[in-house]
Amino acid sequence: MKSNIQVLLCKCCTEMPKVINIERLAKLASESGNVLSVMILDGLCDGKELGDVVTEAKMKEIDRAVVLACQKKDVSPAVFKAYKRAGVNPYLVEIINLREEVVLPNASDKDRAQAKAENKLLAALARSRLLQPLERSSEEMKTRNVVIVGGGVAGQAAAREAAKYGVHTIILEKSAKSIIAPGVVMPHATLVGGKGYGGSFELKIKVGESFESLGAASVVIASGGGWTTLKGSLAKAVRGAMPLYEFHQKLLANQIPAGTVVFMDSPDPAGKTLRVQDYAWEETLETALELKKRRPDTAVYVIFQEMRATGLSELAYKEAAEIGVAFIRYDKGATPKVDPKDPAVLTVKDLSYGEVLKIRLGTMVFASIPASQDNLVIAEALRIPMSLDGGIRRGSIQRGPLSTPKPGVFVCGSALFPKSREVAAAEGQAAGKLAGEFAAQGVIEFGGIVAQVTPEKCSACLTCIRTCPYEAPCIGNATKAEIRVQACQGCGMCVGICPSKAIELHHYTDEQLMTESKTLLGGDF
Amino acid sequence: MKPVLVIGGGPAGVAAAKSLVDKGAFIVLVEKSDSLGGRAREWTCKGLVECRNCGVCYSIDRATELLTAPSAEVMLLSNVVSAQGGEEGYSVKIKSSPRYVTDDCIGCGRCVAICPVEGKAIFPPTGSGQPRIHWIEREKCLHFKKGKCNACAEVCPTKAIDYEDRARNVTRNVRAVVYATGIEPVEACEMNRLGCGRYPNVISSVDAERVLNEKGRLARPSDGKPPKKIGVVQCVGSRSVKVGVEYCSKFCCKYATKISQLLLDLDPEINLDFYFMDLRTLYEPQDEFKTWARAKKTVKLIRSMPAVIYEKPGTGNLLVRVASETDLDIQENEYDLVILSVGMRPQDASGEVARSLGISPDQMGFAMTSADLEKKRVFVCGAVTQPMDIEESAVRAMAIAARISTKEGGA
Amino acid sequence: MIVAKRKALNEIAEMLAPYKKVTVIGCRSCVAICLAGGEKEVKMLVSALKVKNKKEGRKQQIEGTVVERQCEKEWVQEIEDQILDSDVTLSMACSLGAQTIGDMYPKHLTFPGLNTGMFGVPEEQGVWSEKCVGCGNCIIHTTGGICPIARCAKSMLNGPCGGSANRKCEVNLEVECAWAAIYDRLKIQNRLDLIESVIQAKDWSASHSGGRRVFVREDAKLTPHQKKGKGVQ
Amino acid sequence: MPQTKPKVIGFCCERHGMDAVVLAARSGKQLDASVRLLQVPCTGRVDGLHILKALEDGADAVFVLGCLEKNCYYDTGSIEGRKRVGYVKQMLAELGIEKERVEMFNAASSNSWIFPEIVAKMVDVARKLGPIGGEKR
Amino acid sequence: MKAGSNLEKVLESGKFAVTAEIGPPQSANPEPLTHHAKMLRGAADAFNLTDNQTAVVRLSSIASAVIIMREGVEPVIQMTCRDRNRIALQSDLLGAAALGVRNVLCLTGDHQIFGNEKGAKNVFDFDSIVELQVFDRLRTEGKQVGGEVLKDPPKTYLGCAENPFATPYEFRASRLAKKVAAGADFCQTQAIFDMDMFEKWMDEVRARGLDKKIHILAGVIPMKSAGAARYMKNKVPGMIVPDHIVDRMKSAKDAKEEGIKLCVEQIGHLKNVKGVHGVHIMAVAWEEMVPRIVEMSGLLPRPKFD
Repeated sequence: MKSNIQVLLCKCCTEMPKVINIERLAKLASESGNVLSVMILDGLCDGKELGDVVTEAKMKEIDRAVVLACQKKDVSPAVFKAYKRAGVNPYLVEIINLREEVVLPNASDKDRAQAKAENKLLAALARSRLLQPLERSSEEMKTRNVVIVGGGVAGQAAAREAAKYGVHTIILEKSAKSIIAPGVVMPHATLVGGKGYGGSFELKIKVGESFESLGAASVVIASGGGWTTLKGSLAKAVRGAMPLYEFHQKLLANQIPAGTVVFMDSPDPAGKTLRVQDYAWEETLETALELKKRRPDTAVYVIFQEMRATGLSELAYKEAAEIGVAFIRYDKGATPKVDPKDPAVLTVKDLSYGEVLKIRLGTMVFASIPASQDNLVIAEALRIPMSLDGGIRRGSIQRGPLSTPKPGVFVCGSALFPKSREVAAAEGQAAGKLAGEFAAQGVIEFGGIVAQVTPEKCSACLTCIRTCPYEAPCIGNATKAEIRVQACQGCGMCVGICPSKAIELHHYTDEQLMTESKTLLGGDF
Repeated sequence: MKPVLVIGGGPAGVAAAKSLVDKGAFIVLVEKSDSLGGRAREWTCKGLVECRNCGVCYSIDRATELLTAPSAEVMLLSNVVSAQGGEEGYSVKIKSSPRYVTDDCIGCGRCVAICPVEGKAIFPPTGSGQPRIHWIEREKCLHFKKGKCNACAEVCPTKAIDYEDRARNVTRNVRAVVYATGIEPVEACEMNRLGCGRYPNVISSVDAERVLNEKGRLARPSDGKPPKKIGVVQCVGSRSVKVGVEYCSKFCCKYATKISQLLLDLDPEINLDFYFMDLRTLYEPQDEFKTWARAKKTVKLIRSMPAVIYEKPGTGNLLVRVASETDLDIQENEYDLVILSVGMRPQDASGEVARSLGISPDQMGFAMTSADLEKKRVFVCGAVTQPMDIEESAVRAMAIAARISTKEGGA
Repeated sequence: MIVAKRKALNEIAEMLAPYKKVTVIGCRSCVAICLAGGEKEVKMLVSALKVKNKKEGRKQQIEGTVVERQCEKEWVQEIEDQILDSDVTLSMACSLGAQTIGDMYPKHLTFPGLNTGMFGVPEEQGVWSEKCVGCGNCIIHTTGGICPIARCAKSMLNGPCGGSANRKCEVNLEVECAWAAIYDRLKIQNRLDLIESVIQAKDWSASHSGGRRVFVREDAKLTPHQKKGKGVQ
Repeated sequence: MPQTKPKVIGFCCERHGMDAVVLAARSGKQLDASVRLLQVPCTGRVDGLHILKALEDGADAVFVLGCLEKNCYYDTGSIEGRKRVGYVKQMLAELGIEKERVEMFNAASSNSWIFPEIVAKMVDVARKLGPIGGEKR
Repeated sequence: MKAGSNLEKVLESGKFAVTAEIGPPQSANPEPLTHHAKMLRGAADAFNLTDNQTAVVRLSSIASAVIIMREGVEPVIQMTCRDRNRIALQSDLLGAAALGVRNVLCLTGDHQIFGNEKGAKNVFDFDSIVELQVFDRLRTEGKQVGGEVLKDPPKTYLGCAENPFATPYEFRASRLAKKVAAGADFCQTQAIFDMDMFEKWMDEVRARGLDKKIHILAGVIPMKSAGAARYMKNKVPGMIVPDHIVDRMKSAKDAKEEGIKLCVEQIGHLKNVKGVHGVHIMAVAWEEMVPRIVEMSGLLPRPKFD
């Protein structure tokens, strides 16, 4: 195809000219090959002069452009709009951040700055000549379902929020507990498998004993913590030990047997990492207070490694101490033990005072919240990573606090890490918003800068499939790798690692990159 | 549709604003300081190779995005003077003080270098705050006091100094208000016995964050030497009835532990002692930091609060007197730098504007939020409601934005 | 598949030093999959050698190319000119590829760029382990599908030896004791009886010990009458 | 005498890598001009080949700048990047070429000092080691 | 009588046998062998001559055997499968028999990685059990592996080794059974420190009636120091040394004496384990202690036959 390049030089709000000689840049540009038009503008971002750019571009049959301005995010919207009008493919518009890369950091050394700018221009032109026009395409989402895994506090909040976006929410709740939430609530339902990508997931769910498949536009993981699971030496040794939330319910129902109550941070004090949370303490302390108020005469102990009464629950901590709840800190070195012969007596060394206490147990309550066992299944099903301590691992914070590495899959509440009801609710709400928005788009945008396989080069070695975080590559019918463009995020990880060089990333091909670097290194300054 | 007013440009504020803008709403963001980012501006990224999830970059990113969002009107160096209204919206008076520097500023900092005023009269934006435009403090500037100095104007490569800049009073009619004024550090100097303010080499965690954020290195204020033996003291001005605040500021442990890790990443030779009562690293397995510390030979965790810190005459070094963890005998440890992790207290939770919006503080001074307050389209958000870290503020802000962008929220 | 490993670059550079014109030939089969001699490796090797030459101011022309399967004449023929045009060929395939080229062009120098290792499987990305030595008569149906010849350091038929501690091999404490594995496998298969009885001395004649092996499928072989051009002897 | 005009090239991810560059610039940090920046979507795209080619094409030092590990926009990209750089370092070592010429760095968008430090470090390396073979510029 | 060796006579006559180990020198000098032979004569019924133990090159075991026989001491030659294929093994067996060596201990052999010829190409044509089986067929039917039949088959008393302390423990007794089936007459075990574990194994052995089919000689090692104990505990694969023994060696004033005492106690204990027909003393590089140990264990004088 023809390549008629237009070069725009932005004075960047009049900063640029004060450091470099724009006219010389312009001259250099106009002298280099394929450049049909060079324009100097006062400020691109405001978009005032873009009208002239368009007319010029139309007149000179411009099909690609190099824009020397400032940071892409700042100028791109205006520029792209303009070139759209001029009928130039957006992927043929190269925006160079001359301001932050050359002008500002080298303002003190004008000669080199000038040379560097010119070099940058030449590199950009060299690259521009090699660029190919790309198209983004879109596909209608097959469904408006937002599937929420787990009907706890977070899950319900998520459902309520997502529903506001006119999507169809479906809560998968493994238990039979009744849930008041918009959309469908499936009791005895768990997520067991799935494939697809953000916008059109094909989920495999287990309802009761039967398996069903369920389409989803986006997914919210709200599997919560492993509330009911009690694993560990103490849990085994002590009869009638119970997790906090169970105790709490019993307390409200006045079903607590008489006798000492011991709140223990973890059923497995010697265990590797303790997932006892600030939150767990919050609830523990409240419960302890409640208990002490209802039954002032009961001896209440709280045994812990770290008293993580964060934020305002510090006050509860103080109050509890004042009304006579006994706080005992132990440490990994000397974990509390029950005598196997007499499992009703707990021996613990109090580090704050150094003495060894023998406590006759009435009820033992565990504050710790292990990671939910379901996380593993869910992570497997959606092919997303897990954190080392068994939670769902969220993706980069750059994509927001509640997003997993996989677009369209969001996570909230204790599935990430044990959270208080309140925080869980807030997170659920936020996740619901994100998932709702995502599904409400109705279409999946994709294409543009994505990877592409050259089948005849591919050895079907599976390296790309193993490396890609998004499962974009797959082995196609031709038993060669193929890229599912809808899933491809355009990071180019597979491209960089392919042993047969069978994959290229549009817009960042080896040729394009290496030509650019060659020109960059050609300059002598 | 009428815009939403966001008061405060910190982590919560920008997060709320950004997610409202994404939802197609118009917003007016009023920030009293010189740039967006709030506390996060002065806080440093805690990772060198690996991310430590401090969330600082998150709020800076949102701020940057917000500045280029066409549907967002950002007013810096501005204050809400008054607000009248209720469910059907508010009419808000906003006063922006002049900046005396135009957007042409490229932040090269020559003006600061040249400014003759003791302690300077022209400043860069705080920390990594956005945008990167300098500003002049009229009260100090000789140009205004004596009317003759033009040093900065002369040296500015982009002629960005504008002495004619004027204060502006604007009124905006908004449909809802997001109140996210955030927190401020408890004045560490209250902790006099710990020598803060008295000895140059006792600095608050806030200072530590700021310096690290700007320079990437810590130096002893007294002589600029790199510290080799550092003491970090937790719970200064928090968790105490006598001085500072009674509650726990929640995220001090989080950032203090991460700073300690950063310091050792930057200079593995550093010896670091960490004084604390309880280790409350937020949303992290409670052993993580301990395990890390155990692995390092040069880090000591000491579960004990220093009684008093005083200077070793002539050296600038500090002696920390503390009861030893195990038995109660007193020992003295010497450091060449001590960092006090100061607690945080809510900011502007009470006062004129808050009151006119119907916001009232609880007994700890945090702004209380409630259903009927939200019915009146006032949404209190972020750390002003209770102690919380950046990520949590962001999440809650998103949740609130979600509420606002629905009918109940006036959308 | 065949698992190979690139020779140390200095060794390669030394081999090639005396020659003006070098062709590096990779292979798209096994060695590409085990990340040793695919197009990427070839290109990187060529580039690296150029940098080295640059450092030492040596004038040397290095080209890189890749064929589908270097162990088959037809594929190699496609780049015949390129091979013969150079002073030396560096084969980035397993030694089968290198020898194929060598046999096809006896006068031409062909050097190995890889050390051919083993018949291995990719345990996970970047990890390959030996599981077969090609002994020529397979017995793994009697050992729970685990080959003691390849996976036991002493190729024991009546293992495990006395050095098996914590189910690890005494020769390499990282590696699991093949016989411990066999025992476990047979146990879950309820076939422990298979190793209760003494296993007879193995007949190695089918292995390399029996001399260089040539397998022939008469029905697949082309008769002289069928052969074309070069093929006719 | 150390060369005055070293050639350093950096492959920079367009996320936090670039953000750090921009923030440094906007904070008024002055840098040595010798550094050429080349933008990639993610350091996971960087191929050892690119680094070697750059050295071939006359770079005295090459660095790769990406998001902090565990905070990569593409989740694991900067970890991949590190591995690629590591492999090239190993290749150079085998050939007896200073592996300090190639480095991997990570940055965060809120970090204004890291990029200037990287530039200083790499330019220093380039000055110290000079061009690969050939005369000092 | 299969071979009529002294060891065979002791064991078959139901007496409690004693064997010990002599390490051939790393040189061509026979002197150390004769020296040890003189010193140890009468202290045990037969002496094992190791075959390039731990893959360290030493004077060949067959040659060593002949040398000590000159001093009137009976050898047990060890033959590993590491360095010889079936041809060499069979021919060496014939040769040894021709030279009057009656006792052969069949071993798979330590891997060369542990020795001083790490680059060696190993053989492992057989493993110990196959070797036993082949030798057994050779001595009984005179038949080679290949099927060839010899006119004068060798007369040999066949031994094997077994390690009750190697994984998988469940399989160890079965493995002994295999060796019995392959034709082993006696078995010298790995050094025993963990008595409970050994007895567990013996229970299993007796349960299968193996103690009736094979003579088990329990192995012991006198330790010179706590260091040695720790080394065997941590470094030697398939050897189990309980902490209490390490501690005991550590706390001992005179470690050497303690080592001897310990060893004697162990022998005392082992004597009373049902199914144990003798002890095998591996005094590695400490041969001079053997007579003392045997005496202290009340096992002198050794029985004589003629």
